[in-house]
Amino acid sequence: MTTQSEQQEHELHPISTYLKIWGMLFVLSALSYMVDYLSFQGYVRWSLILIFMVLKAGLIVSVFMHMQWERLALKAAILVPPLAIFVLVTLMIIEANYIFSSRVTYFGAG
Amino acid sequence: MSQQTQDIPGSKLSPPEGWQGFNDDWSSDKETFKSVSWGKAMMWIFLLSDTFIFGSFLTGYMAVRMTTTELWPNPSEVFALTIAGQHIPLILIAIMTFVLISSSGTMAMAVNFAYRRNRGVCAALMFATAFLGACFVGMQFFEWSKLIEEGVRPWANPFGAAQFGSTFFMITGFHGLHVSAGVIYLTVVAVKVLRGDFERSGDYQGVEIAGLYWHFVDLVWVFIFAFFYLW
Amino acid sequence: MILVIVLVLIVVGSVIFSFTSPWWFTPLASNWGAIDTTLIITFVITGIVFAAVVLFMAYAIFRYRHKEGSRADYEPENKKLEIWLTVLTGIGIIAMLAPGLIVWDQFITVPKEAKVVEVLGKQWTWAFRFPGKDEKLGTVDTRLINDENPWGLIPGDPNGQDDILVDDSELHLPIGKPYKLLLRSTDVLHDFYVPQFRAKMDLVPGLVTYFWFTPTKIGEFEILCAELCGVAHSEMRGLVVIDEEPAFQEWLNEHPTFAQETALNEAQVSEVPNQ
Amino acid sequence: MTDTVTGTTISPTDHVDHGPTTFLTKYIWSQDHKVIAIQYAITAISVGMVALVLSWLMRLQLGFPDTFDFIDPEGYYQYVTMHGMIMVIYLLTAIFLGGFGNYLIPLMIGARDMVFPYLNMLSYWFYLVSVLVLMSSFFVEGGPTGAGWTLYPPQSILPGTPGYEWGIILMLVSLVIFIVAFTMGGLNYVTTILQARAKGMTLMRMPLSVWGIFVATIMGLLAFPALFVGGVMMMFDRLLGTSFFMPAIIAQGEALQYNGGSPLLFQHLFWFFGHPEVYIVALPAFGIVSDLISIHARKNIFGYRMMVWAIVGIGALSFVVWAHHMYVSGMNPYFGFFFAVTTLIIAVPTAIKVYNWVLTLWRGDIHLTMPMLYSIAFILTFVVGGLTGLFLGNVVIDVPLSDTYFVVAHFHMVMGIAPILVVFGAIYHWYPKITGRLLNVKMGHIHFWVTFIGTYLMYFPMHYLGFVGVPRRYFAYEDAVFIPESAQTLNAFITVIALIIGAVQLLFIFNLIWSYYKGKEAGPNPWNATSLEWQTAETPPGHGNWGPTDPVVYRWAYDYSVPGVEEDFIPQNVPHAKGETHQGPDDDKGDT
Ligand code: HEA
Ligand code: HEA
Ligand code: CUA
Ligand SMILES: [Cu+2]
Repeated sequence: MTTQSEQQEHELHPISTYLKIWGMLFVLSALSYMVDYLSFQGYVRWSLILIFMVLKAGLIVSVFMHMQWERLALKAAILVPPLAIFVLVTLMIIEANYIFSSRVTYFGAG
Repeated sequence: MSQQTQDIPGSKLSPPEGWQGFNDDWSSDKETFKSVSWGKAMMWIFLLSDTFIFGSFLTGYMAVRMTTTELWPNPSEVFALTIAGQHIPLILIAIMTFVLISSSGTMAMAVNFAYRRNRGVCAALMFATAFLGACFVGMQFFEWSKLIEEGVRPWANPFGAAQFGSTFFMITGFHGLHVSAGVIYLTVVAVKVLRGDFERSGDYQGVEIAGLYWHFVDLVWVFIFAFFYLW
Repeated sequence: MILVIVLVLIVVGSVIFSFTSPWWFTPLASNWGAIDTTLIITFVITGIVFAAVVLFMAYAIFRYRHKEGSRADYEPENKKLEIWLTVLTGIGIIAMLAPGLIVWDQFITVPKEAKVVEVLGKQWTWAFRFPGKDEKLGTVDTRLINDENPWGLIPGDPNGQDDILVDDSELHLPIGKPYKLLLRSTDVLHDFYVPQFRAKMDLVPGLVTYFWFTPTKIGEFEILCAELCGVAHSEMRGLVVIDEEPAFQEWLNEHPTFAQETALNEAQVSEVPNQ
Repeated sequence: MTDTVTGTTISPTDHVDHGPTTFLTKYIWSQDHKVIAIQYAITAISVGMVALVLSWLMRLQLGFPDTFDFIDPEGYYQYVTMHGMIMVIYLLTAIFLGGFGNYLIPLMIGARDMVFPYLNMLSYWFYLVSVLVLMSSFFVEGGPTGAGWTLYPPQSILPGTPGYEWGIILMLVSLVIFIVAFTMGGLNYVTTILQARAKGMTLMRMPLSVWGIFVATIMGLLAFPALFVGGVMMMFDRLLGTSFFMPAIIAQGEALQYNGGSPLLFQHLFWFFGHPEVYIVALPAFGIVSDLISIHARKNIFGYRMMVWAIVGIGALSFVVWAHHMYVSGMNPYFGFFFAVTTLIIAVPTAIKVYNWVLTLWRGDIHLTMPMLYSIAFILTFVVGGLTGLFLGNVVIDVPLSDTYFVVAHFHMVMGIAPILVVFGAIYHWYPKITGRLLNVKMGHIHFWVTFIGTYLMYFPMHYLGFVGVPRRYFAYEDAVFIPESAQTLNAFITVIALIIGAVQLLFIFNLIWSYYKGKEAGPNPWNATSLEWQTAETPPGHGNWGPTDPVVYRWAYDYSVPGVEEDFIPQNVPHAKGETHQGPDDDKGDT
């Protein structure tokens, strides 16, 4: 079903590609650790965490998992459905804030 | 065969890329994901499903953390270690992160060597990956014991909101199970590589599929690290 | 053929049944007539669609049932027709949804002058709490609940001292005044439902939910629990009594405030000889 | 018929692979998708009969309260819960995906089997274990859980609810096993459809049955994780004392150790799974009924492309409507706007499907065979159920109707009977392919008319109980003053009908067995259908389905009554004749 030559075309990147990505992941991990070590707080902290997280995840998925070299058909099939989770997360953030404020108002907590 | 071929776009034999390719692939017969083996296609779909599992776990964690009115313990403090008199925040988790990332690196190269048909190096790299994975599980075991010793339980902990312990054990436990399963899986595949099983079938996608799983486990850790340990 | 007759009979029967049904809404006793109106709009639109689709289908079966030598048409698609039908459906949907959303906006927007009363559900009874003179309910904590303090009021909260406590599953409200019901549960989910008011809302432990309404009829109305809460779920009933204002005030004054209750409890405790 | 089969040279005796030979490997540890399908179906129907009996017990109590002493409130709630859960998950989901999915996917797309037969076999055995675990809960201390099929905490794990001791644990364990089984099967179905189609079989040439099952399976793979996670968290709450869903609680005077959790979180997770789930049992029915209508009206399905996009659209949209089950749950009230809009938008693609079914009948050549009768009954009941769904989806109308018998009537129309009718129709349709014999039509007619008219008489008036305000999940309500006496008469009437309908199901089962031995011989293609499963070399198809050569596909699955062609159908594996002018939607592609 799969011709070997097609495969080669995709898989034979020089080892240095991987070493480079590996290095970048190391640096990014170190940076995200630094966010905590240097005790950034508030929005700076959260945005830094998110930025480093997204970069790391992107590198792993696109290079290590070879998503970058896949055809668009597969990319779309795998990357579009998780949008449903974003809807869930967004609404759960709103919901959690609502419940929290109700608790603070009526339960004298917080 | 040579590396340069990858850069030549749109040669006669290869199907069109981009949206044109997208359309062609989805409206073609036989297979939708061109030159993707059954096993690899299935692994991708499984990982998509697994994404929803971890997505739900993390959403649940987020929701309980945001709704509870109790103080949420500061993970930076909880996971600090005192090494040689030095109090270092989150150091164990940082080391675990580096270990897991290294294992991803070795795994990626193992896949590469598999396609180069270099069985020895490939198997060695896979064993290294499995070993790093085992180290990760070992450190997790250490982390769990330490927290349990300090009185953290799924139902309560001395630092604050009870849900801290609950989500911690649940999420890292679930991820740990994935890592452990991965270690076994990788070992089995590595032995097959050594035995030359893939040589006979002429198809090394088995290594790549195992790699997909392993990178996914690493990927999940990236999210856990960001949302649970750093947030 | 039988099938065609049956389909037509089902449509005709369903329509007749809808007009003659002995089972219909209980007479309205709150301001939520708008809910009934939206429901009727939806009922009419969906009723027409139902009759149209089924009658069309019946006619098609009648007209194109298999006969010797008959042969079907070949028509893979008809863009124009499909677009028309989609647009029509869209209009039907909007006609139902728009009034629905407007009324929902009213339903969740509590008028400023609304008074509050707390509904407390527990397996399997109802209790109520009025805010007293300061018009403010005191804060609560489920963990403080015990026999002396069944509401779990926080003793130090001054707002709670004059709260009036009603512990007998019967709630009185004055006619014509908007009330915001704050719903709270100490154990499991319940649901405060009075069919004549058309409104209902779940009681959720660990959260205070609400809805509002204005009673418009004097009388007694049954409260049903409408969320499964264990074996006695169907027996978890209460009563809402809508009074004229004076009668309501009189009833309200019969009930003790939290401060009085605490004092009473303390008195009782000191009467009991030391162990 | 076989002379129209082209592109292949078939001699039934000449197999590539003779397949397993011993009884055990052939029928028990079988990896053949057709055998696994039958195993799934038989198990599902058996467990469905349990749920049916439970529904009689419920109806006996509701119709004749105080008459049957052996039904106490505990028992009643246990019956309701098990009835709902079994019907939705262990019967319908299993029979549509595990049963029809397994049987039809490889045959309809021209594959020799699922891509991973061994995993497929495991899927069935896990399913069987999950059923056994569920059944075992009838025999443990405290009995099965009585928390409602929605399993809402806190009550599901607290005293006061039957089965809080063991029943709920076994329920959760069983669900987790079911999810594992479903995942193994589902990965197989999706991968097979995507990667193992026959030459010439483009996605846009697949019969709609495959489309319905395909999208439903994807939805399952993405929705079951939420139930899995909710289940695991609830198990922790119950067994370890964590507080995911448990706030501070005083249960029957006793303070519990829980604190700070959120019951609404479970409801969101449950319905994030639960709403897609109701479409998981609806979409395969949509797909199958499209094929039945087209085949038995001898006409192409109207608007095939729209039908496909409607299925995909419904599937995608159903992930953003879940909280329409929670309008009165006390969630953030502003969610009402969002979810009412998304919910009613789903009505548009669904409406398109209804129109296209009816328009397929228009100018058709309608044979009122058993499958056709069931399909028409499906359209009617589905339209009623779908339209009542619009009441509930329109947020403010849901306020008085939620948790009343209106909801019960809605979902029995749309799920309790419409897809079940499709199951019946589909069994009549494919039974000849599975066994080589036709089902008896006389028995069929009795079964059909009683089931169809009976269920309509049962569920249509039930809506009006909901208008009165009769709440669901009530063990008894005679003493409620606002409910008129006559409601009790209606309930008794419903009960009697339910019992009659139930009895008639036995006739159907008898028919299944009787026809296996005595039914009329069917031949390879009794309905003159075009799709590939009817073009197999043998009936029933042998191991590997196609004999020595794979089928090749040249056209869509709906070339019925093509003008200028003698026969009123052209199978998918027949190449285009010279000068053939009429073309299906995807006829310019793929056939090289
Ligand atoms: C197969 C299962 C199935 C299907 C397909 C549906 C379809 C729909 N359902 Fe249903 N539903 C259930 C199964 C299903 N439901 C179950 C099991 C429950 C109860 C769970 C529980 O609490 O135990 C439930 C409960 C339920 C509720 C919650 C009620 C409550 O608890 O308070 C709501 C609310 O929005 C709802 C809405 C809808 C809507 C809008 C549709 C729509 O998809 C319907 C769309 C179809 C049509 C609209 C008909 C065809 C269209 C036309 C003929 C065109 C003409 C139309 C116009 C011009 C408007 N359903
Ligand atoms: C597919 C789903 C399905 C089906 C088929 C049914 C079928 C029936 N249901 Fe049920 N029901 C539910 C899903 C279903 N139900 C759910 C989800 C609930 C909610 C539970 C809860 O509240 O937690 C519920 C609740 C429910 C109640 C409400 C209880 C309450 O709230 O107190 C009642 C009351 O009358 C009832 C009655 C019946 C009856 C009389 C039948 C039938 O007897 C009608 C006649 C049946 C048929 C015509 C088909 C029978 C066929 C089979 C069972 C399988 C055999 C298959 C083959 C042979 C192929 N059901
Ligand atoms: Cu309280 Cu039901
Ligand atoms: Cu729904």
